[in-house]
This record gives sequence, structure tokens and C-alpha cells, in this order.
Amino acid sequence: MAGLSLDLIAVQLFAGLALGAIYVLFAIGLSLIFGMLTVVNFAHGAFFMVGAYVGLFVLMMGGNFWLALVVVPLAVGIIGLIVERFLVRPLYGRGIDYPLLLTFGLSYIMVELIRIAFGKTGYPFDTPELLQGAVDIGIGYFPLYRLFVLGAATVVLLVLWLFLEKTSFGLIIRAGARDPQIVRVLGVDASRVWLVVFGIGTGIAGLAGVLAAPLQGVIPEMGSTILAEAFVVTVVGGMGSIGGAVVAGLLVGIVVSMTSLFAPEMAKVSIFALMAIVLLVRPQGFFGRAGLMS
Amino acid sequence: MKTTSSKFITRRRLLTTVGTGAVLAASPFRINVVRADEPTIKVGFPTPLTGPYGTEAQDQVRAAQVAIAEFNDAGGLNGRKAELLVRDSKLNPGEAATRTLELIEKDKVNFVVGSLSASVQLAVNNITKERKIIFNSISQSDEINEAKDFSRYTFHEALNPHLTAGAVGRYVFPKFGKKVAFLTADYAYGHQMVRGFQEAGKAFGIQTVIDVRHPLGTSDFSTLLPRIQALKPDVLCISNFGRDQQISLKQATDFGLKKSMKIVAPILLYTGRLAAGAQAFDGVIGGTSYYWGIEDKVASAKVFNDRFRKMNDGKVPSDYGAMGYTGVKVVLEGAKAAGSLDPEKVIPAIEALKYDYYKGPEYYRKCDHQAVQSVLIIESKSKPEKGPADVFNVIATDEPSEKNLRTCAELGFKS
Amino acid sequence: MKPRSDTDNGTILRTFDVSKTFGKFRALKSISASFPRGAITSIIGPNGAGKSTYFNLLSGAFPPSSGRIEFESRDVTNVPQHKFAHMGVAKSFQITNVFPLLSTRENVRVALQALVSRYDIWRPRAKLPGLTERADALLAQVGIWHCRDRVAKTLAHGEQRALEIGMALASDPRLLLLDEPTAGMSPEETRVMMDLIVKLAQERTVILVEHKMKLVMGISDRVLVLHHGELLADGTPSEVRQDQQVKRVYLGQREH
Amino acid sequence: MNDMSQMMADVPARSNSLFDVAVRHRAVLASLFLLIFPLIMPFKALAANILIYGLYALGFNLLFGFLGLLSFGHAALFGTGAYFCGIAIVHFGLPWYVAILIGTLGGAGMAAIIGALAIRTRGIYFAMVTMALAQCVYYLFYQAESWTGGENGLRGINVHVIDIFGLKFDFLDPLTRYYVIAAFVILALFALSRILASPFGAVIEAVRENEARARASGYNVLLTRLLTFILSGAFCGLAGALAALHLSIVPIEMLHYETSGMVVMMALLGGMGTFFGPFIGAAVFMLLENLVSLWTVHWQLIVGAVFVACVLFFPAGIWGTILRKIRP
Repeated sequence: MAGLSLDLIAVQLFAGLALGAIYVLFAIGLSLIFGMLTVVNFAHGAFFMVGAYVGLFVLMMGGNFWLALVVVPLAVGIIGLIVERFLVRPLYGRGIDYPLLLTFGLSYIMVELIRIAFGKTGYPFDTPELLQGAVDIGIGYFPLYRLFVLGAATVVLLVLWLFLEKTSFGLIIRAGARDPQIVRVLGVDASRVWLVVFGIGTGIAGLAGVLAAPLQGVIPEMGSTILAEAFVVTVVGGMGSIGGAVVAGLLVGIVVSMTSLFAPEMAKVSIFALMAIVLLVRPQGFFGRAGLMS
Repeated sequence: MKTTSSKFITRRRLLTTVGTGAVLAASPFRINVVRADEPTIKVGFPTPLTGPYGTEAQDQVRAAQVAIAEFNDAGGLNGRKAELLVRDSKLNPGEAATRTLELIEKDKVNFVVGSLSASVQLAVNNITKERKIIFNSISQSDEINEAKDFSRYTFHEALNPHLTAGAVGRYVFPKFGKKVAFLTADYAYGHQMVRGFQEAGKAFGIQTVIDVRHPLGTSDFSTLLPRIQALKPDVLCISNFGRDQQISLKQATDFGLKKSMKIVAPILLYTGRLAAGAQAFDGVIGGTSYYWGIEDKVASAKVFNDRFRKMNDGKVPSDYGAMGYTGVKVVLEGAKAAGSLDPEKVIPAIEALKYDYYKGPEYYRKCDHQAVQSVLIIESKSKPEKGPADVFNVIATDEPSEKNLRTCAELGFKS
Repeated sequence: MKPRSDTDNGTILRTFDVSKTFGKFRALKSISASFPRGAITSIIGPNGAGKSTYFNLLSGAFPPSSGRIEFESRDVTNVPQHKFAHMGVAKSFQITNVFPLLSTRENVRVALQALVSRYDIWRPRAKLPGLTERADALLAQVGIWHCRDRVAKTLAHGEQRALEIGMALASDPRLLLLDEPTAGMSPEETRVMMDLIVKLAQERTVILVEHKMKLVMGISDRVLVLHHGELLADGTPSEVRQDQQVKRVYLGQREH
Repeated sequence: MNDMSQMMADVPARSNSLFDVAVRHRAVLASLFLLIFPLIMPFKALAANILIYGLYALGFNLLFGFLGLLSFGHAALFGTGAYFCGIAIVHFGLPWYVAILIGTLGGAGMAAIIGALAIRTRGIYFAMVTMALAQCVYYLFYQAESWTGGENGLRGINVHVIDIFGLKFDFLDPLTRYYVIAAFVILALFALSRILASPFGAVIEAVRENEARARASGYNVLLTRLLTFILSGAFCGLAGALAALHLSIVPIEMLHYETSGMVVMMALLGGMGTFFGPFIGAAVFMLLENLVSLWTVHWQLIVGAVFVACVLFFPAGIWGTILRKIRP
């Protein structure tokens, strides 16, 4: 193999981690929603895409990237709230198939609405000037913006962790993830908890979308590729496990980067092979609860 | 921002529409209602209106309508007018094949023109050649020229990868160096582009340092680029298409690759450049079949551009779009020359055409019906100067010549 | 305690030192026992004694963590559940377990069919000879023939339990395992069920798990008492009644 | 899955109401309908496609509707059937009927492989494992370019004449082509109707209704699942083979996970666990797509909205809802 060096492998590993951070950021909302609501959100990719477009809209209206980072999760989260309240809620208690199918159809609608509003062609989304260019990270050059995304993902995870561990609402959510009955026993309006969780999950997806926009531009179809990857992350980590999503996301990033080095044409299928293998050996994923959803 | 929300129609209205069987004229891409008097000449036009190349497809339809209008304004074929029957192939070969069957079996079209993407064009070709209908393909692939897929009913107005990559290679390699790296979408189109570059490069003694093949539809190249960067090539040929091209160019820019190597793409897409922005494409050299900016030098381009602008609110045609024009024009002019719609008469007529419809002289090679034509070598501007459509500089023209194509024997034709 | 040294003819089922652990929890600790053919043996014990775990091992729902199980002198320790029906062992579940959307008769027909045709994808099932007649006979035997055309989930609780036993009888088992057959029943339903069990035991061996000690003393030939996963006592009802340890456990229970 | 199971007691019983007679002769009635079907469709090739996708959905429904297992990897079975049939003709020059058989067996064989690996998982995990394995199958066929044509798809499945017992039919004629395909679909309908009415059909039902009880009754649940998956694969493989013959090409998109998702939509739209539901779902789905896409390029909006409405308001699907209304 030409040009293999330790430095390159180190850069490659780092690139894998940075990529994994994006997977984690995207998959975490999926996992949260599944863990709490047992809703397999097939529209998660669409929320991601809408996030990028809302960011674009902020720029078009004369706002800047930093404003977009604030507006997007709020706006997408609110869309999420509406979706939960009016579309997903009537389906609770009807098994996992119906919410899954509903969100599947919903993703068609969201993508098409964006096409109608913004057209079929994609738009460029420039990297904010402050974060342009590549910097030397000791083992090689790496785009500054990717480092920023890595940092942003860490911050989001930290905030989410603090929210879940240190607030009383977070406690209810954690309890509910273990046993949905408990929430009712605690005398909390369960439907309000579901609503908020769905909002948070989709809000983070939207944030991931606007963070990904400077990496790849925006296009209505951008959510569909990453959705498959996020499912792999969620399933490998164990559906409903947030820690699992973090570990699995980073692992998937590294698997992709290592296959990219040795057999790049297999980069895409490698993650599905990983998922198949993990599930065959450990059907509930790394940190999933056995028997859930069976 | 383009808003087309007026097309949004409520569900009840849709049901009424379907119920009464009336097809509303809500979109320019509806079926034209057949006029009762004289049977028109029907040109079937399957194209991916939905999907990632929807913009190119719409442009193809617009350009094709220009050709239809010209033909009809000039009196048609002894007074018989032509009409375009547009069908959405959804960029899916199965859908394209079904739609082509509809066009042939139900609408009884005389010709089929169109397609975008190699797989769709080969699917349509397989249907048309079985049914002895002339098909003029306006999308790139090398297979369609080869004896296995070719038939005498098959024409190929578009460039092919061998020709495009060769032309770009002949321009780039002597100027920018011999160490060449490839980043290639892992499918036939990408492989053929690489083969085209390498064949052209032989004359210049190029050395391939690596050929990284990425899966089609990759949205992140960050794990593929460090390796290429470490190898320090003089030239990086990125052979992919559409969104893959936009993302890979954008991310190569982010990784700072442009500082140490010249980035080259066999085909630089006009719409791709608009979608990805100037920054990502800045300084990238590539080939194209057509760029509207040649109108200063090529008279036919000026005429075509003006007609197109007139019919489309002053917009200029894109590269792939423009081929919708020639693709349709060729079969109609062939019919006119033959004075008939009988394919057996139209085929020799098209084979005999020497035409200059929009970009300079062209003709079809006898053995594989490939349009022998020029390839424009373009470089992306760092920012538009004369309006938003001003995105490329034409820096060279690879003149039409059969010797730039693979020989008929190489394609499997027995002489 | 060692299993009694009956001849194999006299013993239908034996367990040798079977244990079961779930994670770190030891649900059963090294139980050895034998079950006499033709008798009614009851397994009793307070909540959490390991009765259900033991029952599940006996019926093959899952294998023991260690130890061995023999049915008619054949090692069945790791035989999968679905083969038990074919060996002549049938069971009913603790929680009602029927095919809810099928008719009562269809429930029994499906159970009967397991012995004659399982993988035939071609012949019409309506043409399998005698199934409907046998289903009706079984429904009559368990006293719910009058419900034959009703959808199973619309039956009363006691009727569903009876249906379950009817399904268990479909394989004409030599050994019938019943897990708390009277759970949740009214006194009247309980009496009917007990009569049924006694009647069924005339032709086959019955092992039943029961929470209510009083209920089984009258009908059982032998009683096993489990406590904290261990075998506390094993003998005739009167022997067990006299057992000091059993008294302590059960009296202790009552005091709480 | 209670909502779906409600209308599943779909077994022909011995009664003589009009409804029951119709149920008993459902395959015959369907066959009669298929004879006039192409005449009421916008065009023949669409009618044939509806048959093919209807059969694909039927095969999927055997697993999802009747056994209760949601697979997101059925494209692998459909696509394998198509490729095997196509490869038999293009690379081995075998006659069309042998190719159809090979395609059917290919679908069943692929189901056996995927099933053997996935059958132990359940619920959402089963859906995900089948999806992952189907992606691996996609990749396999994608890379085997010399056999499958890779991204370009397999071309040249050119059957011009269908020869049955000395009778020659022009396969390029749209109506003839439709009837040849319909003949196979009708055979499949009879086969499926028989399977559902067979003893094994009762086992499938029993396993769906109550796994533990089925096991205690002496049924091998895993084997039943695997066999049902393989049968499902055979139907989907046949559908794929017919698709290959119909369009004379096999696009790689047939193996794409969107093709897996589409069949779920079709089954749900029509009514899962009903005999005709998936067929009706396929017909409605494709007609809707066809009609709406003639009228606007934003057809996905309408299709998505109809689908969402269906999930919310008609969970039993179109046919399931109709059945509820007309069942005595």
C-alpha cells in the first residue's frame, strides 16, 4: 500500500472520530425518541434536512451562522412538537409499526415541501469565515470547521447529559425510559414528557443538519443517506441507549475511516456489515435491553 | 429564492381532477393533449424530473421544446407538426423502462430522445432497440457505443467518458505534471473516466499514484482525502457526478488540497457549480459538451441561446439541458431529410447529417452512431463577473475528431 | 434429598441436581426429585419459592443452568420446548395462554394438528381427517363444547383456562403439567377445575404447581414443597403436613 | 399489532353466505378480474407492473401480515429473483421458463440465507437485521459487475417469443406480455390461497397469535418462521423474475432499501394480513404515483400525505376497511 505511514493512520483515526461525532449528534435524538416513546422515527433524516434549510433561510434573511445555530434547533424542535402532538400522539399504544410507517410517509412530505419552497437544486452553504481553512493538528492538516463540529457535538452531549442527570425533568425522562409506567405513577402528565422529548430529539437533529450544511451544502435529499447511517449507530449502540449511541457513533466513524483507508469502495457497506455482525452476536446491540420490542 | 407554492393544490381538488379524468395544466410537464386533425410526430422524452437531477431534467425539457418549436415554425414534415411527450423517469431505470414502454406501446411515439444517467439510458436503449424505435441518448456512458448494447436504432448525441476524460487529460497533463491521483465514484461511469484519463496520459508519461474509489452517493469525503494529501500528487482527477462532485470539491477545498495540487474533473456541471457555490469549484478545470458563454465565438450557439432565452424568461441553457435541444433536433431533421418517419429511412438520413445546431460542426460516426463533436475545456471562476450565470472560462477547445474516440474495432464492431 | 429409587416403570420424570440462575440470582438450587407415574404430584411453596422456575424446567421452556432432567428414562435436559408435545408431555400456562383471535374449536384443532401435520403447505387443512370431531370431543371433556364457535378471547376466564387444558390434552399426553390452573378463579370455577383435574388424572400423570396449599392437599398423591429455591419437603400430603420445616415456613408466612 | 390482526381470521370456513363463497373462491375471482384489468388501466406496461409489485407485496405480506414479522430487507429477495432470472437468460442462454424457475428459487434461496441469520431476532431488530443484510446483498450484486452490470443494471433480457406447448406468443406485444405475466401471478395466487388454507397456514396463524402456546402445542416456532420467510422469498423471487422479463432489464435499484420500504407502504396501504390487500395497495400506490406525476412533479407530497392519512385514519388499510364493512 503506497503512502501508508503512522501519521496518516493517526490522521485517519482522528478523521474517523470527527466523523463519528456527527453520527453521534444525529443519532442521539433518534435514540432518545426511541428509548422514551418507542417510536422509530423515519422522518429523522427529514428533520436534519429541514434544519439545514432553516439555517439557509436565516442566512438569506441576512442573519449569520451563529444566529442560525440558535434559531435552528428551536424552529425544528417546534416543528417536532407539532408533529408529535398531532400526528404521532394518536398512535401511541398501537405497536411500533404505525409510528414507524407514519414518520416514513411524513419524510416524503417534508422533503417535497422543501422542494416546493426552495427548489430541487441544492444551495451552497459557505463555511463561516472565522472557521475557514485547515490547521495543523500535529499529525497533519485538518479543516478548522470539522474541529469546531467535533467541539459542538461534545458541548451538545454535555448539555444533554447535564439535563438528563441533574434536572428533575431529566430524572423523569430517565425513569420513563426504563419503565414508561413510572412516569404515570409519579403523577406527571406523561404526554407532556413525550412531547418535550420529541421536541428535543428533533431539535438536535435540526442542529446536526445546520452543522453539516457547511460540510456538504444543502439539498432536499441530504437526510436520506445519513438516516441509514444513524439507524446503524442506534441499533449497534442498543436502541434507546444514549451512551450506546455515543460509543457506536464513534465506532462507526472509525470503521468508516479505516475501510476508507484500506478498501474505500467498501466504506458504505462496511457499516451495514458491522451492524449485521453486531446484531447476530448480540441482538440487542451494545447497551440495549434484551427483549425490548420483541 | 424560487417559490412554486402556487402548484400546491388541495387533496380534494386532486380527487376531483382524477375523478373527472381531466388533467390540469398545473405544470409545464403534463402530457400534451393530442390534437384531432393530423397525427403529429411524437417524440417521447423520458427524463428524471424528480430526483437529484431534476434541474438538469427541467432544462432538458425546455431546450427540447425549443427544437420542437423551431421544427413546427418551419412547417414541420410536409405540414405535420411535432410534439414532445415528456415522462418522468425518476432517475430509476425500471421506471424509465416502464415509461418508455408507455410511450411506445400506448402513445405510439415515432422517436425517443432523452435520459440522464448511464443506467437509465441503457435501460431505455434496451427497450427501444428491441422495438426498432430510434433512440437518441443525451447522457454519458461508454457502454452505449459498444457492440453489446448498441443497435442501429441507437444514437448518442452526448459525449462519452472516453472522449471527455481524454480531452481534459490532453489539456491538463502537459501543463500541471505527471503525478496523478484519482478520486473516483465506484461505478462504470467513474471507471471509464479514469480509463479515459490514463489512455490520454500515456502520451505524456503520467504516473498514477493512487486511485481511490468511493461508493456512489458518498456524503463525507473526510476519511478519503488525507491519504491523497499525503501522497502529494501534481494533479487530482475527481471523476464523479452531481452531488458527489459538489461535496467532494467542497471538502477537498476545506482540506486545503487546492494549495498543493491541481484539481480536475472530467465533466464540470453548470448546475452543480451553481448549487455548490464559487468557493468549492474555484480554479477547478474540467470538460463540458456546452457552455453558453461560447456564444461570442460560435454563431449557432448565439442563435440557440437567444431562442432559449426568449422562451424561458432570459435564462441561459445548461450543458446537459442544451443536449435536449440537439437530441430532438437531430431526429426531426433526420425525418425531414428522409421525408418519412420510417426508421429504416430516417437512420441513413441521420447518419448522413453534417450539422451545426448549437456548438459547431458535428456528425454521427457510422459504426457506433456517436456524435463526433468538440469538447470544451473550462475553468471555474472564483466569482461571477457578468451576472450569476457567468461561472466558467472556456480555456481551450478539443476539436471534433474520430481519433479521439475508441476505434470501432475496440468497441467490438466487426469491420 | 435423593430421588426415590423407584423402577423406571414407576417413575415418569426425574430431575438430578437441577439449578437455575438468572444473572446473579439463583432461582433454583440443586433440586433432585422424581415423579411417580399415574399420580397427581403438586409442587407448592410460598411466592418466590422457585415453583414456576422449576415448572418451566420440567416443561422444557428453558434448560437448567446445571443438572439433568429425564423423562421416561430419556435425557431431555436440552430438548427444545416444541418437542415435548411429541414426547407425550403437555402443559398449561400460569397466565391464560390461548390463541385469542381464533375460535374455541380452532384453538383445539390447531393443537391437535401439531401431531399430524406441521409443514404440509398443500393439502387443505379442512381435509385432515377427524380433527374437528376430536376437537369437539376434547371440548366436551373439559366442559366448554357449548363455546366452540366463539372467538377465544371472548370466553370467561374459567372457560379460557379450561380451553387451555383442552389444548394441552390434544397431544393425549402421558404427563400433564399445570401451572396454577385455578389462579384468578371464583370458588365455583375452582371447584369445577379441581374435579376436572381429578378426572384427567385417572388416565395420566399430573404435575401441578399451586400457590394455595389447602387446595391441593385433598387431591394430591404426593407433594413437593419448595422454599427459597430449595426442596424443603417431599412426601404424601399427610407427611408434608407434619413436616416441621414446612409448618414453620407456612405458619411464618401466615403471621406476616 | 392488534389492529391488523383483527381482520385476519381470513380462513375459508364452511358456510354458504355469499361472502363466504367469495372468500372460498377468492383466487378464481381474482383471476377473472385480472383478465379485464389491463383494459381499465392507463397503459398495459403499468398494469403488468402492478401485477408484479402486487405479487411482491403479496409475498411480503405472507411474512408481515400473516406471521407478524416486519422485514425491511425484502428488496433482496425481489432483486435476487430478478437478477437470477436475468443472468440465466443473458449469460447462460436458458429458456425463459427455466429462468423464471431459477429466479423463484433464487428468491427462496436468498430468503433461506438471510432468514437463517436473522430469524432469531424479533421486532424492530428483525427489521434492522434484514435491512443490514439486504444492504450487503445490494453491495454484492453491485460489485459483481461482470455478472450483473453493476450500477448500469443488467441489460439484454430479451425474450421475444413465449413458447407454450408449441403455441407461440409474441412477447413484445403489450397485451400478450401482460397475460403471460398474469398467468404466473394467477398461479401464485392459487398457491398462496392453498398455503393459507393448508395445515401450515394454520401453524403460521398460530405462531402469529401466540408463540408460546404454539411452541407448547408442539410447533417449532423458529422453523415455522424460517419456512414462511423462504416461502415469502419464493413469491418475491417470482415477482422479481417476472419484472426482469417484463422490462428486459434489471436495475440495481430493485435491491435498494427504498424498494424494501415501498413494499411495506403498499402492504399497509392495502391492508396487511388480508389476502388481496397488498395487491390493492400496490395498485393504488402505483396508480396514484402515475396519475399524480402526470399532473405535478411534486407527486411525492401527495403520496406521502395519502400514506400518512392512511396510517392515521385507516390503519386496516383500504381492503381491510372494506372487508370490515362487508363481512357479515
